[in-house]
Amino acid sequence: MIEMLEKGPRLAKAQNAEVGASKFCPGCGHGMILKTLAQTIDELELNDKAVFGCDIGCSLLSWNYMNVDTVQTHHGRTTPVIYGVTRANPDLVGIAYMGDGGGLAIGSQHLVNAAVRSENLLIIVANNTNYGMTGGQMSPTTMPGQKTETTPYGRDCDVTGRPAKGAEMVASIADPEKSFVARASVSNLRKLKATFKKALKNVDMGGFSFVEVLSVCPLNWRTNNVQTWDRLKTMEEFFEVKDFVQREGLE
Amino acid sequence: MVKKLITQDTRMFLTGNEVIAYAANAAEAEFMYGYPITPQNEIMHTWCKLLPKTEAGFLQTEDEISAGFSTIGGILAGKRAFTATAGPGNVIMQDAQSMAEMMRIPFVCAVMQRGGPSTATVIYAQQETRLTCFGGNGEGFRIVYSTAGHQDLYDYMIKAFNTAWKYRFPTFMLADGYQGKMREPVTLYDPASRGIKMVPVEATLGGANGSRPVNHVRNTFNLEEELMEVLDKYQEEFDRISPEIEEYLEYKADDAEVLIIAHGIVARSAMTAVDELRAKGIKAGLFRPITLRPLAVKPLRAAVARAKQVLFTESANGQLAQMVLEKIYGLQTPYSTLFKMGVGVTGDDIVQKVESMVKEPATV
Amino acid sequence: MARTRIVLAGEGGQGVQSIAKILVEAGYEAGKEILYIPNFGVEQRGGVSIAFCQIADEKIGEPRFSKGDIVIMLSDRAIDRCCTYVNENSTVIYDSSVCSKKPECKAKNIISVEANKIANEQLSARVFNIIVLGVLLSATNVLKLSDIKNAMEMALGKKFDAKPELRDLNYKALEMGMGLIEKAGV
Amino acid sequence: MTKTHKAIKVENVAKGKADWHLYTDYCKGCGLCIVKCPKKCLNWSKEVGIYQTPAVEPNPEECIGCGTCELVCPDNAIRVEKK
Repeated sequence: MIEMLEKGPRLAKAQNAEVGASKFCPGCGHGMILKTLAQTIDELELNDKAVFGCDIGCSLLSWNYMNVDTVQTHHGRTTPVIYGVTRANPDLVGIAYMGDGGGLAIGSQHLVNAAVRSENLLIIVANNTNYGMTGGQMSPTTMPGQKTETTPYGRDCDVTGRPAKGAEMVASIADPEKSFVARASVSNLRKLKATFKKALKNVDMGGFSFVEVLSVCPLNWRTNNVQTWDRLKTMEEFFEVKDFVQREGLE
Repeated sequence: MVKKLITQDTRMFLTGNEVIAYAANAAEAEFMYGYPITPQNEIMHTWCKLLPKTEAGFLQTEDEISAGFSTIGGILAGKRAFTATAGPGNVIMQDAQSMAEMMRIPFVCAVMQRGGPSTATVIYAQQETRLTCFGGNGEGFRIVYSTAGHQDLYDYMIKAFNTAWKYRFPTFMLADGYQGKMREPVTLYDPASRGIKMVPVEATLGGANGSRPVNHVRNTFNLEEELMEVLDKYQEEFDRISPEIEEYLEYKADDAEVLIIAHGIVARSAMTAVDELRAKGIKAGLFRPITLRPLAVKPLRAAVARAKQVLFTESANGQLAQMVLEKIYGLQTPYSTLFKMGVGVTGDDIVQKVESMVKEPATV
Repeated sequence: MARTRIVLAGEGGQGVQSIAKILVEAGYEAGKEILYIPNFGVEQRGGVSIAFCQIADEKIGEPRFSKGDIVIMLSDRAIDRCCTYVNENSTVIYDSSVCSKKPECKAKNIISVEANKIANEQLSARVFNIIVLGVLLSATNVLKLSDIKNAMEMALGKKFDAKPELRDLNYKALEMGMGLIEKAGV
Repeated sequence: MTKTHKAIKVENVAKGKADWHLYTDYCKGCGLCIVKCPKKCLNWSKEVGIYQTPAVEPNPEECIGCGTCELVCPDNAIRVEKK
């Protein structure tokens, strides 16, 4: 039975209460990641300092998700926009939010160089192993054998290479004295929050943070609720969930 | 707040790239984002060398894509930021420039044209005219000043910042490799001494601390009509402000029988040619559009209508000519062309061409 | 309107742009209008290096010109590249101790100097370009020796202070260069 | 006027220690919560969410009010209020 309640959904202060339901598909991992991010911003009281940038791809649907200053950029270009912001105003806490395509394909040169220069921002790559917005094509992280619109018979690694491991790559080039690099998963949002906390604290300390979040895409995966979580488990076996680089003094 | 280097009129003997760095400082620019590409490198070199005195900021990015986008970031964070590029760098920076168009970001960029297409030469051309005016996936909501030497570089670089921040359309200073690399005397000045006040800048992202509602800056639209509504407004605004922005220069064009139409440094060669032709008894004159976007259409049409013949000359294959021909549609004045793709046009070239036009008038 | 157009061409590394810079700096300090375009190709070093200089009493229009009043060629490749800047009003000067051929172009006059040989035999190979600067100073005849010396001081003063004998060497090279043209009677 | 929200309200779950709410204008019917529920006590509801697909509701007898469903919901549709 439907009732009318005065009390609404429990939203973080850093979530935009004006927009109602998000623009994401049912079961989309972006919702889980972003609400966790918003809760972390609240808990660290970074609401006035945070500047959020989103990419093209499904992440762009978050252009009014957050209740913090936001800029929606081009595919792969969120990283340079946000380090442009924090270079100009180092007091801000910059967050560049993108998918695996934006982070590891079209924007990979920005990711690599931001990591090497220890740019002062948090880069979040939501890894759902495909290009969601454009209709489910192969991405750099598509799993071996995974069917996508451009690998309809399954990803053949002999032809397309092996899936890119973003966190490992960034960990290998990031300055251990200035960086926090981790891979987390939407399967455990409490842990994800703890990861975001370290990442944002590190940015607030002037460092560079990179968090790859294993995420889900039930629509393009064509999975039901049970299969979605199962698929994520397989991903976690392939992409190791852990903190790769953690500067000293960061808790 | 940056420290200004030029507090009183100072005559210096500089390369154009150096002039641009000094001009940006005079305009109180606080941050430059850039990526090396010839022939604009010395803008960055000079800017960096001056940093201890100016206390401004600089970031060398990983490519022109990031130079463009990080410039946008800097501007949104409330800094008077700028960038510079050339050639293939200008091509890939269109990504950021079209975002600046859509988001109405006061993006200032100096373009030092080189030969194209592709890598071509690192020397000189006017082949980025169309790209700079209309690049990106849109309508060219941009303001473009075409300069013809070092005093122009100084004057218009300062002006570009104010135009950009006043009207919030990306603003370009279109110069070239010759202007960047050549040395000639120039008078640097404090803009305030010329009555120029810099338009104040403000932050779109960050720093509000609850003093205003949060900003959600976007360039994505869901519906066709939603987009058109925005673009119609932009176009209406662009048309409305155009008369305030349009600039041109006429040189002995009043009674000119042969009107030369040229922009940038080629217009300077045309001035040399006009003097030589007049000395030989040929009534030549020059119309030089200074703003290429928007074009000063009314005076342009009037000058063309007065002349018996028109000569378009460019270090490109008619990129300006195309833009002008569209605007002078309906006029009957015949024209001829002298196009040298990616190569400098000398006074002699123009003199010879005009002499041949006098002997054998254009029929097109 | 007095305007002198100079084309100075040689091999990259011969010091062509260095002396062009001294020349235009001297002109600027002497209150002349100046326009100088270094030829800059893709390579930072090597290849033919050309300096286009203009010295005038009034504002200069065209940045690039078709024909030079003085065209100096310091290598075979420079000869090949630069005859295009020569017409019947040009004075062509080439270094016959470097070039293996004579420029074949229609000029007002074609003069050979042996700056390289003189540098090697009488001074030092390093001041070859300064001898050429002396040649240029005499040939153009629009700037004073003192203007050039001041500009040299600006460009090389630190080196001179460290090694004072270099100053004398360079001045001597400059004057010998000037003498070469006086002998040719341009 | 105070804004009100359409909701499925299940009172006194977890032996009366909590109230369970689902906001139907937020629920997209993905069912991810059903799998994550430690007691496996969430079921498809007769009520529909924003996309006219079934929402979910708990069996009040089995629900322990742990809040896992609220935590995992990508769209903030669930609110478990401990009393």
